[in-house]
Amino acid sequence: MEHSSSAMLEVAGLSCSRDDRLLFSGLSFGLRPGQVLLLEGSNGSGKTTLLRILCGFREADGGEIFWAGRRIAESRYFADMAYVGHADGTKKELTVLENLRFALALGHPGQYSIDLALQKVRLSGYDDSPVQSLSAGQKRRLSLARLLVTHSILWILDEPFTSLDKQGIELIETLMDEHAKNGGMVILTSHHDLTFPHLGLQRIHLDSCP
Amino acid sequence: MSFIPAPISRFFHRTASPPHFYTLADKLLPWLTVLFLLLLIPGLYGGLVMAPADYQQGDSYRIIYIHVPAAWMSLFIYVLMAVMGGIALVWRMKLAEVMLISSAPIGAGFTLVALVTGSLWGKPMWGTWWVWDARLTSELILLFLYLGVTSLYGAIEDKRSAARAVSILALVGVVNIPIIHYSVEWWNTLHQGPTVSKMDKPSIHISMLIPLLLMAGAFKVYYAIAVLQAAKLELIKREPSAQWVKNLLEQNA
Amino acid sequence: MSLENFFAMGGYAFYVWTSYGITLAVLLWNLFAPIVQRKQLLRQLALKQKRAQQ
Amino acid sequence: MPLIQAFFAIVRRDLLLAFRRRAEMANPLFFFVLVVTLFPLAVGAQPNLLRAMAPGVIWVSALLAALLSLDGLFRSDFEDGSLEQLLLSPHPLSVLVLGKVFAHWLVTGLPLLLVAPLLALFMGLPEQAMPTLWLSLILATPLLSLIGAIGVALTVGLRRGGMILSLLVLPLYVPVLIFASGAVDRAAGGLPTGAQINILAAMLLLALVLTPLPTAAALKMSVN
Repeated sequence: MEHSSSAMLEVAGLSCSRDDRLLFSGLSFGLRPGQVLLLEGSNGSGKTTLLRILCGFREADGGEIFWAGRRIAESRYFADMAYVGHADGTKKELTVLENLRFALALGHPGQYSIDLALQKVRLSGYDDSPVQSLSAGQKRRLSLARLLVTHSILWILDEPFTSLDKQGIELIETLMDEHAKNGGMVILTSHHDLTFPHLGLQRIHLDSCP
Repeated sequence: MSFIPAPISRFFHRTASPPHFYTLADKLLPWLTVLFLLLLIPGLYGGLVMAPADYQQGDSYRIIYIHVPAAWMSLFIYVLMAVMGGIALVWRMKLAEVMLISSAPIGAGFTLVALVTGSLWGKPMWGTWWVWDARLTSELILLFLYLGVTSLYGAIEDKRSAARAVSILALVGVVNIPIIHYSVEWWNTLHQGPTVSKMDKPSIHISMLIPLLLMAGAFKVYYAIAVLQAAKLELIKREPSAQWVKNLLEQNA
Repeated sequence: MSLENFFAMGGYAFYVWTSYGITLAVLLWNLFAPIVQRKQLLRQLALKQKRAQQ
Repeated sequence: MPLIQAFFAIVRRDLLLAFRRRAEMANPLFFFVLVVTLFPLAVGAQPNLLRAMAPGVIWVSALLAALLSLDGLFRSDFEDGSLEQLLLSPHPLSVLVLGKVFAHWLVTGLPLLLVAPLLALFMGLPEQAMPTLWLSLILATPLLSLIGAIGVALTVGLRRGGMILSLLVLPLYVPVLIFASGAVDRAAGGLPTGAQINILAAMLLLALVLTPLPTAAALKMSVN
């Protein structure tokens, strides 16, 4: 099914309920290359649920999601997106390098080499450390390095700032900014407000949805 | 949905909407009950009174009129559950999920009946309550398959996920049933027990066959009645705060 | 055929009638359990609704 | 071929993980030996009785050992979020799942072959049945992993999925048990076992093609 719009990611009339409670309905938005979307809302407002629907883990009760004009199931969507959730998605018994190599084997190569990506997230020199020896913040940065080594246009980040210090938060914001400037897109949830003056930052407040 | 003509798919979607289905079930139930009695009463009379006693087994063979239809139903319902599981997975039809999970206890009930009556029939014939006869063994494994379905559905909290899980399980089970059946048959001929199964295909007289078929029909209609009742409950459980449930409450009040 | 003969089932009364009895019990249970549960559920929901309106 | 690369990346990663957690790896093996040891203690050590029971006892124990090891198949991936990443991979999930099952079999199924002669010795299984026992283990243990994977995928999201897992999986194991122990039994009696071995091989091929699909669907349901 073709769907014409200038937006790369187009969400139309999405609704979802959980345990017979309506989380949101008629939710529509579009995201163009270079845009960052911040989802706000209190706990239980359905932020994480929305992200999981966007990842295809959960099915919406109604509505459609389009990627480049096609339904996501019929598009290159899953080759073009990457997700970092509450769980890091890394193996604690494996080293930093082994984890990134595995991520690379599962996806398509992205714009950075593993070395370069580790430099970017300030984990150079940790190549051969097992992930279980890293601090919580370092683990988080490692899962971000995964975004850099694999090809991904759309980043979906669930609470990326948890367990990060001030420099860590700055680092993520810089990475997001760079990604957006290169024509990428970011959707994230966060309790903090973003400090970085992003180009084209959109906000959606989920509590305001009926 | 694309390969189904639009009017038919529209018809299905309307019929499958919970309030519509609920009222439809209410309309159907009296007719089904009448049909059930019309099949059951002559079936029981023919089976218990009219049909002559078997020359070998005497009157004990009369258990056949519930044992065999129950065994048929136990398989029939499982296959039906797998079909509904397939529909639920492919077309995401909530009604199919509801019918699938409503069928499971009824199917398990029939399986239990087939096992218990088989055992009660076997005691005078074999002199023991249980024999590892091919049919009883298959039926026992079928009971485990049913129990797997109901306990998996009960264990998963999110009922939409649970329905999805149970649909997958029913499909896997139905592929396995013929394999299980065949393997048990083979195993049974290998370890030939001390008795010859007398339950297998008695050359049946017409006066015995007619009540058997009537009872089989009655059990099928019973299933329809019971599954509609269970589905009505499940529909309300699924969406207790939906508008149609509120309307229903007002009607009752 | 007398009624007594009918109930005796040629000496197999226990097996035949137990079979029919258990079948009846299982089928009735599967039929009426959902009906009773539904009535209970509707009563609960009605109560809840009344409380919400007050 | 990126798909084949991804398949072998999974196998490699899971083997590496198994190697780093090697303490856990041996548990199903000990369990297998232990269960078989219990039988002579329970029924008495008459050689004739044990010999008659040997194929059944060895195969039931293998089944239980396989069941015990299944829990680890997707559990850690589910807990640390790796499973989510697998689902998001552009490659078909069923192929990735097949890679995981293959690695799991290499780690838990294959070692059973090593201890099988020891157990045959314990139970007094005739030597002539040994090749058939090995062959049945080679064909049937991957079947146990493939079928079991469906059950694990369905229950991995549950906090106490263990009991339900056995309820789901054991009935599906019945044909495997019948043909595998039947083959060993016939071999012990000096009878030909071609039919049983062929059926096991056919079931294995069928399972290789068919089981990854429901497993993948069930994993998607579990991640939800």
